[in-house]
Amino acid sequence: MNSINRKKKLNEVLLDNALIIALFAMIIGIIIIDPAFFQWRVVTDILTQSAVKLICAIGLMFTLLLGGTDLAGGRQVGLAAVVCASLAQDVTYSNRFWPNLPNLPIIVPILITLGLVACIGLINGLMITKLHMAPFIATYGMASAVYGINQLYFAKKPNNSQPIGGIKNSLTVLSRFKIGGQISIMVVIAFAILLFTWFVLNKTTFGRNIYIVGGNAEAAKVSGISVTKITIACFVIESILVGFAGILEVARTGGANSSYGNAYEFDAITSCVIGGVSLSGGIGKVSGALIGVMIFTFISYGLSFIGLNSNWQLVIKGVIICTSVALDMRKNAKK
Amino acid sequence: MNSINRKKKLNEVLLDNALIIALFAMIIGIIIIDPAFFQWRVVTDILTQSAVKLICAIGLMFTLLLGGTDLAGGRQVGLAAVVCASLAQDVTYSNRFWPNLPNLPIIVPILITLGLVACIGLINGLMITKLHMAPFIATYGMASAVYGINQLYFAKKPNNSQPIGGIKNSLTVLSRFKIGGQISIMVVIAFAILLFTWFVLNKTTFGRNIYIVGGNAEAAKVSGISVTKITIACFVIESILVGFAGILEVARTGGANSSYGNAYEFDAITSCVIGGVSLSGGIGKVSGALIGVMIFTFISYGLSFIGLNSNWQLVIKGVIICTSVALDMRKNAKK
Amino acid sequence: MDEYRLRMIDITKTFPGVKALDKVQLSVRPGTVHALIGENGAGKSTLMKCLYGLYRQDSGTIEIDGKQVEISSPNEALKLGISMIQQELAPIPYMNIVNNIWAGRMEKKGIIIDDALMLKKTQKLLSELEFNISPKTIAGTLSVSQLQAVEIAKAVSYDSKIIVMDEPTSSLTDAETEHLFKIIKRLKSEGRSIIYISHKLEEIMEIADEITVMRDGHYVMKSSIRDITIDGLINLMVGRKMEDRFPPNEHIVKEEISLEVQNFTSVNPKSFRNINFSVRKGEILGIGGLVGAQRTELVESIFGLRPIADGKLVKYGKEIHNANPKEAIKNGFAMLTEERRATGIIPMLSVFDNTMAVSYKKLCGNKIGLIDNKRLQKYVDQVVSNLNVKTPSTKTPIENLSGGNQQKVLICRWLLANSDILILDEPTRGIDVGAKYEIYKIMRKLTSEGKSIIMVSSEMPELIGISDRIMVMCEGRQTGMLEASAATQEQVMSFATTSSKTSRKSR
Amino acid sequence: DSEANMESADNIPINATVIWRAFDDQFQSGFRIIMQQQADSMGGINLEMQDGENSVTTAVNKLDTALTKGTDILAICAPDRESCETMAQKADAEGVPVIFFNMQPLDDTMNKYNDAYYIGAEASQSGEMCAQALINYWNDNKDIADKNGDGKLQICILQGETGQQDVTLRTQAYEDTLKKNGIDYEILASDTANWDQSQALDKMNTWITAYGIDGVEGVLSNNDSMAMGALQACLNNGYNQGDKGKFVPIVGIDANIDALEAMKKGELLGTVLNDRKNQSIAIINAMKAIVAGEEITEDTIGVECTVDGKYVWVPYVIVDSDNLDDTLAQIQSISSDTETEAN
Ligand SMILES: Nc1ncnc2c1ncn2[C@@H]1O[C@H](COP(=O)(O)OP(=O)(O)OP(=O)(O)O)[C@@H](O)[C@H]1O
Ligand SMILES: Nc1ncnc2c1ncn2[C@@H]1O[C@H](COP(=O)(O)OP(=O)(O)OP(=O)(O)O)[C@@H](O)[C@H]1O
Ligand SMILES: OC[C@H]1O[C@@H](O)[C@H](O)[C@@H](O)[C@H]1O
Ligand SMILES: [Mg+2]
Ligand SMILES: [Mg+2]
Repeated sequence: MNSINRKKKLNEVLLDNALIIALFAMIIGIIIIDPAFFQWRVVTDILTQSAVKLICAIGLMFTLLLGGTDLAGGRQVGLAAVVCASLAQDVTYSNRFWPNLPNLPIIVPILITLGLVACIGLINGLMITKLHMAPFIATYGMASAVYGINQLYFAKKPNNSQPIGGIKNSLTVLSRFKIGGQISIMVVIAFAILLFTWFVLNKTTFGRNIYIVGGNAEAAKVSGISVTKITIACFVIESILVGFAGILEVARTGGANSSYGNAYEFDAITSCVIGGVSLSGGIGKVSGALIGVMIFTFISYGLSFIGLNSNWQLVIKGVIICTSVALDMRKNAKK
Repeated sequence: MNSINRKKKLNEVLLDNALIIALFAMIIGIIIIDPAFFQWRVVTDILTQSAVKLICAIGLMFTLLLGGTDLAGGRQVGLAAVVCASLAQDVTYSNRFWPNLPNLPIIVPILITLGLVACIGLINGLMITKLHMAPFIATYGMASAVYGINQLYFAKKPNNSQPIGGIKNSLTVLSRFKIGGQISIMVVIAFAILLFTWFVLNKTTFGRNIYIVGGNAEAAKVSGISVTKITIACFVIESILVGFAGILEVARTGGANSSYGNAYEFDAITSCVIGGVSLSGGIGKVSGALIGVMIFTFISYGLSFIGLNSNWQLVIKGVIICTSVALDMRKNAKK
Repeated sequence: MDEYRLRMIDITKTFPGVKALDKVQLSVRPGTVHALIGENGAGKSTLMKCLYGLYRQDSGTIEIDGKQVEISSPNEALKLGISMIQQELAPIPYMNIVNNIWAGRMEKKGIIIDDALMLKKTQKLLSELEFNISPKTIAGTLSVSQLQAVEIAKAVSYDSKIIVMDEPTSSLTDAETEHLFKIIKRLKSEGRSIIYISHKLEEIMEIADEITVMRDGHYVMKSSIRDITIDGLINLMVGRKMEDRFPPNEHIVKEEISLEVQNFTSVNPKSFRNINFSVRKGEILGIGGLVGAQRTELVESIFGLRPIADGKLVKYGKEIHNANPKEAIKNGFAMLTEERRATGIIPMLSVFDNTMAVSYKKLCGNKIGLIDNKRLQKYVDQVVSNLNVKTPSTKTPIENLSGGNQQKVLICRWLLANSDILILDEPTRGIDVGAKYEIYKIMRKLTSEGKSIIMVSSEMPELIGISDRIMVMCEGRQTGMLEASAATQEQVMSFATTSSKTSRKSR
Repeated sequence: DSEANMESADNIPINATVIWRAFDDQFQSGFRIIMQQQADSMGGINLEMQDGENSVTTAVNKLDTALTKGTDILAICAPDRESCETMAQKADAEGVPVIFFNMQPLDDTMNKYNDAYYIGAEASQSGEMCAQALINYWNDNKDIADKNGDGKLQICILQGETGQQDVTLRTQAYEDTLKKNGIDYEILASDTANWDQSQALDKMNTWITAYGIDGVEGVLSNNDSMAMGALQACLNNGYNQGDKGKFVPIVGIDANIDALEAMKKGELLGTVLNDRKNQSIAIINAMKAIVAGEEITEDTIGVECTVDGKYVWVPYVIVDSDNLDDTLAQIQSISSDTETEAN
């Protein structure tokens, strides 16, 4: 009996950590193919490239914990990027979106942008709570609308759908300035948000209530928790986070166009699920979102690093998603 | 009391049929804007343009009824299109995908294609039943993999990612031949599939079991229904249907490239939901799928007809999705 | 031919953290009712799930008519002639009763489903059982009690040689239980074996031929019912003596009226109307009645879960409005709902979270709602041990607890809320005698602290044994109010059935 | 002012339908808006813009719709060149002439239908020019261009969405041109960034880490958005900020405004102008001519081009130091036009 248990344990341990093991195997593999991969800069690269994705994933997590989702997440990134960029151009830049716009302190465009996406989140929340719509479909409709609006704004004269450039230094500095010449400020911001979210979810009543509502809305209601308030709050927070991600995209790329953020929600959702967040709500840790995002960035980074063609990356990505989630399910199944 | 009831009834009737009413309002509106809209050919156009979408919607419905979904649906349309096209070129055509391929009877490529997608459906089904993966994520992973594979195949020498053309007459005839010079064969096929599905879902044990499994998998299992078998069957059927849709796309456009079918699953899912199919499974009629698809095609056709900018179309589409679904929820709420 | 229809030998089943079954034995003769009893968490359901192919035992063998069998799915169990009523009822919500009953074995003409035939058979079945529910009713709208009736009908309709009933009467009233027993006797006479799980020991004594007792996943003993008494049963189960089923009632009811319910009328015309009653400080008011008496509707409306067309609540002399549960809780109400699964537990969350659900804000001890787990752990540990909930730890997901223990956790939840008017809808449903006694003690303790309790119960002994007064309802109307001390089961029944005949016809 | 023009045109304006590969694409929608402006200011024509949504099926649907509704002439930028066959056929069946633009059909399609025309550039030309710009830099700056001094030109290629026509042809043209010019080159990495700026940024950054920034001696990008992404990566590494020695030559395609600005700052090596304004004018004039039954010549077209039968070539223009300011002015004029119009 005992010996059996021990045997079980060994390969269970292996399986439970299969993801990590696979990851290390890949790292070794890549280093063998190209020793240059073995350098500190690779780490900082991966961190930097994860920052924005991480913020999106955390955002989406707020909706997933409720058993919801936001298919408009990516399009909100795009809208935020275009709106923010259009308001944060250098006054000296030759072809400005708003030619007569005075020189605004950078905080203004940021706040306007966040306010705008917050409204979108509010509408999503209302559709889901007051009109009892399935989040999947409500936010899909929203995605279409948001994108349309973004296109119309982007096509506004005199911009005529030309990419927006000439972004203020006060914004782009976020991506260029590196702490100790190493860690980009964006990484710091992302991790700050991560820690804060961890705190909210685990150390505040609001956070616990999110899990309770996600776990069983009916029971939550009977327990005197306002499902409506919690849901709306989560969708607003999520929108603000993805909106902020959009702003960082502008800082990062020094420009914006209406196709920014396309399908970001899917990578975000997938990262969360890979990290053990349940799509049916009530289950999930921020650490999970982090791991998920890291794995993703690592894969696409690593494979580009050794110059593997993106089509293969797609295939591998698919395989990794499926296997890792399957492994994760296994754990739950055991319980 | 009674009078109140009667009042209620009136506006309830209005609300319950709001969709239809709105639809008619739009038709009238469009005809006023452009009387040319009032002609028989518009009807046949809309039917023809619905055919492929309808087949996809019916396919997705099989997964939705289980409370599942297939985010790889669109990519399977694309893969089917490319594979079928690559095997159904005229031998005389100048740049063939398989230069030395003998002249195959059209049924061969069709069967090969359907067989291929059936396997994809099988894998989806296995992931969901045997590995207990959430359909959303399992099929999303699959979508990535399928697309990657499609790209790799499409990039194969000598094709080098060139769009595939020179499709055999025996295939393209499907779209060109019109019954009574009016109704395209594709419409007939689509409606045949519709009727057959109606029969399966309403008159056969298999169909009934789909609703049971979708309504409560636990109860189904306890009642001795093999949830695994039903689920796998549904995903295979769905894949075959979307695969077939891909083949019809080739017939219709006389060619194929790897971006075919992109995001078709979303239009399909949305059509179903608008038609009253529940995303949580167990609820939905084929008639619903039909109505949903019709509304969709009508809107995009009608709005293009009056030359409305497609960015506005996006916005309107979003609004329609949300309002119509909201109205539908209202009904369920009453029940 | 073997003397046993079924033998389960040395069945062992472990779940992470729990050894649910340890070398358990069970032998059932043909044509007998075999009771399986034990405390909550003893392993009864788990054992039956192994038999029905829902779980795979780690070791041990199952024999039917002397032949060893492997059962890896309910489908195979059914093929082997085993059917089962689940403890946790799970209907197919959007489908009518007909489909719920014939799921998995539809009648067909050729390949086409024969709905007409199934409808006929269902009507026959239901009338045999004297359940008057329309077969066309959508399962999702049924009451727990009605559901249980359907489940029974279903289990019976398989003509199987072994029928497992896991707490079939947990939400049936005595009348319905009587119908069920008639059926069971018939099935017996047809030579079928029934495995009967229940915490209602009177029932066991009445219907069972043999019993097997389990404790903490172990087989304790098997005996013929003739050689045993209720008290014997009790201390076999709990492993100690229990003098009394109910703690003594010190009659500490105060004069002061805590809650007045005036002219309560549901918006749903088929439901309750013109309900008037009051509860005193320190009083336990029982509400009795048959299924569909609308007791649940009534109490859920008082708690603000359902809209009312008319009526008002007066608490300690001042009118209050329970617009929604949040308000109700603010106004000092607590509500243990009837449907544990649907509106009670939060399955994947820990016992800790499930216990704190109502009280996080209240107990965290600061305005912003910052949580200090150590601080809260004290409260949780206290209630959890008071009701001695069987759980590996308070971090265990509640879904891994046995039915009864889940119920206890929910009671813990409301104990922490520390409200002064508690509404308990079937509080001891599926709870073992030992635990019941603890819950009764707690109810008494609460009333002695001056709190008032409104208890909906379908268990006559409980209703009479623990209440101070009993209000009886019938089809939405208030038909009687009795002093419990003087009340008899007959009285309660007669009020509960007043005019039910006439109205039956009118349906 | 379009009203005015219409009156001045003594015959009622013609109705033309323009089907675009995708509204949801900066280059395309920019093009669309420019064409609309030209139509408004030239007058005599009503354009109905339809969106192909990057899908052959949708494009065909839109074509059907247009034919049902009735239109005098079609201008089509197809999602891929094969689909031109089907569309030409449908138009031909209804006797509606069709001008393809920005997406060149196969020759046999063009030959098969006598009312089919093509206006635009040789698709691969943009790729050739793009490569040419890099080659020129390579030859003119031998001293600094070959950073690792191995006499080989190490390049990275950023591709658009795999499978799209422009991607395949442009990427192919890069290599052909490098070979044709006898350049000894090595492709370090060639991958898609889906026309997307931030994807390009990440890819480029990865390659910089992988091969060292001085290991990358040139970047060829299928469009300007991605070129700008690549540029951002170099800027983040303290390159392309003026110091000739710390410069990664990056060339894009489209002559987007932000790319031209970057060129002006000396950050971006070059880009290729796909002359949307002149193409628009050419297309509009051609449509009028065809409907009026006039034959197409250099002067009916009215912009610098070469007409040969059913083909009107409005070539790509390589943007370099010589014509940068003019190009910038031209592109800016697109906006200022509308400024005046707006007011
Ligand atoms: N799915 C599961 N995962 C983990 N532990 C479980 C699971 N199901 C049951 N258990 C544990 O197994 C033990 C037996 O549970 P079981 O439901 O069989 O008890 P029971 O005798 O039916 O109790 P009750 O009378 O309350 O229904 C309990 O300790 C329970 O916590
Ligand atoms: N028509 C209905 N639609 C939805 N739910 C219903 C309906 N009728 C009853 N229910 C549910 O059934 C449960 C009990 O109903 P009801 O009050 O009629 O029975 P009861 O008198 O409480 O009997 P019991 O206490 O045994 O359930 C309630 O929780 C209620 O939600
Ligand atoms: O399809 C999208 C692409 O279309 C090309 O014509 C253009 O040059 C690219 O910049 C990109 O917009
Ligand atoms: Mg049990
Ligand atoms: Mg009840």
